[in-house]
Amino acid sequence: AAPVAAPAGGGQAAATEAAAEAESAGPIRVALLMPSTINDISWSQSMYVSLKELQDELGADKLEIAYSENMFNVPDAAAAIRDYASSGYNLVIAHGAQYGDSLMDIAPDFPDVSFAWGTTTRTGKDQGIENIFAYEPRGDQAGYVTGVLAAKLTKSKIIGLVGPVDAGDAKLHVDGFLAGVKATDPDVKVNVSFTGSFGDTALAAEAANTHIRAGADVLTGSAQQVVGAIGVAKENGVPWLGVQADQSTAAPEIVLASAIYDWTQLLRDIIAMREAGTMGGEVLQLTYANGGIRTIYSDALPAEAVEAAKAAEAGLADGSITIVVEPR
Amino acid sequence: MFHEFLSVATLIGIANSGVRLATPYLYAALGEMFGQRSGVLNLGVEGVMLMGAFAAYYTVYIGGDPWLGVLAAIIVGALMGLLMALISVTMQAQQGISGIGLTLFGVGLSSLLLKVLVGSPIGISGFSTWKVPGLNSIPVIGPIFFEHNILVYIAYLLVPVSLYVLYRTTFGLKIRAVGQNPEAADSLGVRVNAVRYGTVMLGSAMAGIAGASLSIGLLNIFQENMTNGLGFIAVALVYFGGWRPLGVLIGALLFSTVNALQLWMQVLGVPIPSDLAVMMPYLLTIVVLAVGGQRIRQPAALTKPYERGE
Amino acid sequence: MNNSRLKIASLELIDITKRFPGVLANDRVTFDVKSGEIHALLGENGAGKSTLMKVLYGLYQPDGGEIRIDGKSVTIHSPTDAIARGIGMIHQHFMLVDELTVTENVALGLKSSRGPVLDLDKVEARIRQLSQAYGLHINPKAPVWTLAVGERQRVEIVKALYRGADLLILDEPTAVLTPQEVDDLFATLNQMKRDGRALIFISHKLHEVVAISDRISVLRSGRLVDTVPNQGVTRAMLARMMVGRDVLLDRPHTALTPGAARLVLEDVDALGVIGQPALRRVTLEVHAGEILGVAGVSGNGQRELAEVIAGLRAPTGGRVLLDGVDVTSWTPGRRTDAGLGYIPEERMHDGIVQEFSVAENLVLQDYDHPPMSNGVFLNFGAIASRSRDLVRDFNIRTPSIETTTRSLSGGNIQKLILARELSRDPKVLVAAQPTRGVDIGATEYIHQRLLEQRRRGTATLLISEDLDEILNLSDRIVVIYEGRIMGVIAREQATAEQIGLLMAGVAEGR
Amino acid sequence: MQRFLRSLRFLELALPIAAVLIAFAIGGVLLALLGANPFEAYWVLISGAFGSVGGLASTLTKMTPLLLVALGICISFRGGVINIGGEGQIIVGALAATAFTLWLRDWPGWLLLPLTLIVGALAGAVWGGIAGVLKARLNVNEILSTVMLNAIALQLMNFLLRGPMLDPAQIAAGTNIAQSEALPRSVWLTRLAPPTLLHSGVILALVLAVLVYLLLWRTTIGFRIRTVGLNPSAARYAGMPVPFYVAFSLILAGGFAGLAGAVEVTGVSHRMLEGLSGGYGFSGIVAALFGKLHPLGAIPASFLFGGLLVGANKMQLTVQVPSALITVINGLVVMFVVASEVYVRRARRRAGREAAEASLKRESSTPSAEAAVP
Ligand SMILES: Nc1ncnc2c1ncn2[C@@H]1O[C@H](COP(=O)(O)OP(=O)(O)OP(=O)(O)O)[C@@H](O)[C@H]1O
Ligand SMILES: Nc1ncnc2c1ncn2[C@@H]1O[C@H](COP(=O)(O)OP(=O)(O)OP(=O)(O)O)[C@@H](O)[C@H]1O
Ligand SMILES: [Mg+2]
Ligand SMILES: [Mg+2]
Repeated sequence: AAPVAAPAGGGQAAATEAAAEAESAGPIRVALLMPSTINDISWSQSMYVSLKELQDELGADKLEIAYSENMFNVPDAAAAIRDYASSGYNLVIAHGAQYGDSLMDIAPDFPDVSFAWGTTTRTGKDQGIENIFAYEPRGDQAGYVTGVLAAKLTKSKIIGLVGPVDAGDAKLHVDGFLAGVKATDPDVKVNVSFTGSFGDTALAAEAANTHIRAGADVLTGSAQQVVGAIGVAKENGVPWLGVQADQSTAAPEIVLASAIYDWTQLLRDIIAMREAGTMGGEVLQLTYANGGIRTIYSDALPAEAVEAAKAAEAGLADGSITIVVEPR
Repeated sequence: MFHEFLSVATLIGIANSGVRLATPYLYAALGEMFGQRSGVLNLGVEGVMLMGAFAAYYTVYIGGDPWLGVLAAIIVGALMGLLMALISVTMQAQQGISGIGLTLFGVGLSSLLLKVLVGSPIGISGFSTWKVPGLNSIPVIGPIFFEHNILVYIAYLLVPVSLYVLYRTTFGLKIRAVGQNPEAADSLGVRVNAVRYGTVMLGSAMAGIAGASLSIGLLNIFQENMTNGLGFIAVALVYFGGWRPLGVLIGALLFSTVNALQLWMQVLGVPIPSDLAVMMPYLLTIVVLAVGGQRIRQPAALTKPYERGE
Repeated sequence: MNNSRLKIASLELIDITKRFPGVLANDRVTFDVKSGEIHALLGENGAGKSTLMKVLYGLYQPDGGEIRIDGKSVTIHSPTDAIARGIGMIHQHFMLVDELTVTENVALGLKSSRGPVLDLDKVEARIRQLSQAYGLHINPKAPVWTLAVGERQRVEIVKALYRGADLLILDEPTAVLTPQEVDDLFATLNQMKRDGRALIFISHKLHEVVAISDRISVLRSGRLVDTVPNQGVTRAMLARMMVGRDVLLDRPHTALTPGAARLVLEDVDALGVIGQPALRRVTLEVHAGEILGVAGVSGNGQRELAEVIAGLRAPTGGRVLLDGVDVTSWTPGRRTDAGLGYIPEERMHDGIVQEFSVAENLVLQDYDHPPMSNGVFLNFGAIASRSRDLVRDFNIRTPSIETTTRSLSGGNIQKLILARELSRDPKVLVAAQPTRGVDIGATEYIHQRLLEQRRRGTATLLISEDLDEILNLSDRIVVIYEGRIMGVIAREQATAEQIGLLMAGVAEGR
Repeated sequence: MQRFLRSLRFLELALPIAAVLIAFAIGGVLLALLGANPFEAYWVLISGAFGSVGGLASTLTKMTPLLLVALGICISFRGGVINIGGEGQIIVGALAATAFTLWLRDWPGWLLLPLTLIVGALAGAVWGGIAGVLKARLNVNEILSTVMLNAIALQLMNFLLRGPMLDPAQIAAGTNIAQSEALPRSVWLTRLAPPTLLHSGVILALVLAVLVYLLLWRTTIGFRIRTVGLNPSAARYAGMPVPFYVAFSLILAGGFAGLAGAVEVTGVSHRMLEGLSGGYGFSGIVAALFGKLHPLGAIPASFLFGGLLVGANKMQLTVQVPSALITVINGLVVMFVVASEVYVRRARRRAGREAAEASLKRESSTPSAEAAVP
């Protein structure tokens, strides 16, 4: 990636100066836009929590955070991105796949601001855009490890999965999960259901109920709706395996593991690259290899299951395991 | 796959799910029915449910007994109803829009409170399943009807109670009169607006319990906007049920059983895109009403504020 | 309180004044009524009768004056208060809840002997008692919407009696009744009078006032003209007191030679609102320049008859012909275009759009014809000039043609409808209850216009429960009973007795 | 007289403003409790929405779908039907417009763009028409059917955007973001003030507002719609085909919402996305009612309401308050503004009555009007 020299152009001069000033004098200012809320205990929360951790680590005088929640309407998000960029923020994180096209429009207008966008591998470099970092959590890896764990835990050989919609990150997670289960024990059956939205907690709860009645003795799922499913799992004493954020707050006794997204290293990398003059154009991933995905295991788990899962983690990290997605 | 689908266990499972899923609809729609029978359309059910859900959740979260949580939901629901009545009955605001306002208010406030008072959602221990001793061992019937949490049973008890209140008490008579011909009721000394305050607050209190039945009954947690449109469905079910308790019961059961059915279809791998499966209950509700060709007339004074001497 | 049973021996309204924004509805009115007396209150539309009674019933608070019961000054805060003091009121528009049963309507607002739980069985028993004592013939279990108008009124009376009304106000109770029903009502009222109750009776029909009352008070423009005993008063005298000028009460009927049959019904069958057979093999002809009167007790198929002709109700059998053309399957709009005019019975409900301006209502039938529109765009100039003409020609009292119709009085709304329909110079006119609830000045005017239309060759079907109106205006009279035409009588041979018998279903008039 | 009318008009303006201020005051208390400076927050809200070219452009951009939906709502409410199906109609309109454009992508823009907008409107009209026909023919309550149709449209979108209409680029990249392929540039609505998103759709909406006004008050069709809405039985007596106009009102309402969807696609997002309906189906009702169900009133109403939404986002961004607080304030504004209307209504009625009585008095005191019968 070629370091971007600040263009000495007329229109952008003011912004450039402002940015330069902010850079030299003040803290790095990061803005975050997300489709749900900072307490959704999944996608948005994971990023927010990581940012906060980083802030604790660096100090509030070094890292300033601003955020906009519930930006499910893309044009609204675009307006907010533009606002953040033009009001002196150095890094604007568009934490949702749907924001990409707006970002491609906006980024060229603010060459001194870095943008980050996920889930994607597109940085826009092919179109000459140099200031977008693309990031992608390998949800399939998180799913895979949870799948291994689930296959080890189930006695009935039936696992229930409560998904929001069969697309995007959620789909990636499901695919990885199925692969993990298959690789561990081909006899285990995974029943998959979707509620059709990210927020239908009641339906997610009933889906969990249905899975349990259909014989599942281990449950998993994704999106903010899963709080409903976790409630039911708890009620029935069925173990739950979480993804994205640490879901044990919802029910510590049955959330036996969470494959969490830890964005801190990724954020550190982006900030470092920026300081080194790389404004964007890089693709970053959350993987087990780089510590971006971590699984938190509960003490209640049988040692053998944890071992198998950790082996899977290692295998994914060193590349000895590749995830084979089979058509469903 | 289909033989599996048609097994007795599955059918019992579907029925059991349907019975439980109908719970919040029953509370909310029966409550809304009272308001509408007296002439007030409260489109704010969604917001009231969320506030009730949060009140119950938070009460239990800070260590209260679940029953205390229900009480909190009732009080908060009734207060939301008071607000609605103030605006729609006393200030005679257009009811469709004031309800949308109330929904926004409830959605926002409950989410704000969660963020400020709790942070990210933390699980609680609400009501747990209580298998009715004796009854739950009846084959088929037992597993369908008698393996739920207590709020589910109460929801069904409210159907006969609503019938009784509506048709056998002086309050019920006033409700029916006020919703059909408020002038006539007024001329006999029935305080029209007082009755409407009563029904709207009663209805909202029930919407509050509907929320509680989710947060401390079914889910044991609160999440922003967790009702996800359920309140609007409840309003629709009042129309579906023709403003009658039994009609509402049938509507709620139909809707939630089909919902349960589609969940089972997905779980058992019936090859149908999940999005289309999720669509089923909504489609069916319309189809049933269209085919059933309803001739029921709505309460004559519905959505019409009352002012003496007009 | 000296009488143990009756709470009211005498009631006085002294110098009552009631102001509405811009109107002095009651201007120092003094009025009294005693136990065992029927006191009639007369006055044109808007004279202030209803207002005075609403003050008495606690619906309005007077701006001045006082109310005395048995000599003691009282304040009546609300209807509940009035009811507690033994005052009952039967409103100009019935105050009944259609969807409830008779018993429920009566029980509404009463304390139950079982606290919060209804005691309908007790209420029902008492209703039976009362209806026996006063000859009211009421089925307590019937839902009100199934009842005919006369029955509904009896329910109103039971409601008042049940609440122990010692003073009963009846605001235009006969406006909607048939002669027989009026007779029955009067029997009941006389019975109540004998029991020692006080009654206030409001009517626009002078002969009724003369027939039933002991004393008569006349209001004009909010002021009391006079109170006179009912001895030696004539209708002409009363009319003069009311209007302030002489009024033509009976219109001489000039014979005309009717022309060709313009409206023909052949063996028409039709179902009613609840699917009951409402018209059975109805056959009739109305000729150009003829008024055919349809007499009958309300609820015997008049409404359905009018609707079948207007095209609002599909007949299940038979044919309707307009000028010889079979129009049975035509839409209402097409029939109107072909020259049908229609004055509906429920004027507020069916005849106008209350929120519309006078002008808009005046063109409700013709808005899509030139010059009011070119088929797409409305021509406001043409609409306004036509509306102004009609307001002038038909003497509609309105501040402007832009006024919302809701704020006009009933009589003027009726004139508006009349203007709309007659200005189209219809070949066939169906006029259902054209003067119900309208005062004598306006009634006179409406009759005059109908007769003028007859001279111009319109075939008019006049449906009315007012027998005087039918006898006054019709060239021929048919009587409808349970959906059947009971007989056709030429005007010259018609007598009230004979028609009354036919209306009761006794078929021997033919 | 003159002065009184003027004061009534003043009341009509002042009351909603007072209502908004009260709502803001309560919101201000909440803001203060959350540790924000309410005055700063509201300043940001107002200046964010109206205080700069960019803000104004955002407000106008938001106003466009609001106004379009509101126009449909004006028609349907005037026709006596309550359309709460705007969300679904927007989605269906946007989906259809997208599919249509992608299908005929090689056609020239001058032809394709208008056709795309029409297709969007037609699809919305069909979606509204389902509810309309169900009501007109089978007496199915429209509140019920439109609520259900919203949910169905949402799932239909989920299905299409994740399956048949999924962007091939997404499939190729394996990311499967639920969005359609980008529309060809030939159908993008002209941007009026780059770099803002403001596009020529706003002009279309304004023109349509005038047309809807003409439709409702200047044409025979509008006359029929209003008659049917106010008194169906009088409409029947006057020979109007009532069921047709009931259905037609919903068809038109759906058409406008569908058009709003198509305009969002061609003007703003340039592809079909999730969350595109943005709650406009409901906000549009609010805007229409703020505008007194008058198409021309809907213009300032949707402008102000759009500004409120834009400003609120700015406020979230600048003052860093949770978005939920903004929802609360919006709810309060909606409730208080409708509640305040009662006073305007009462004052207007009093004024009207007084005018009527006064002129009646004048008239009846002249001898000519008195002579009823010669
Ligand atoms: N609620 C009201 N507000 C304002 N003005 C009113 C009201 N009620 C009646 N009026 C006015 O008071 C006057 C008297 O009306 P009222 O209804 O008492 O007449 P009425 O004698 O009963 O007439 P009718 O024979 O038509 O029943 C009328 O001019 C009327 O316009
Ligand atoms: N709420 C009201 N406010 C103001 N004026 C009223 C009100 N209600 C009735 N009026 C006025 O009272 C008068 C009589 O109205 P009412 O409803 O009694 O008509 P009506 O008795 O059917 O008329 P008519 O006797 O002419 O047929 C009308 O002039 C009307 O404008
Ligand atoms: Mg009167
Ligand atoms: Mg009258």
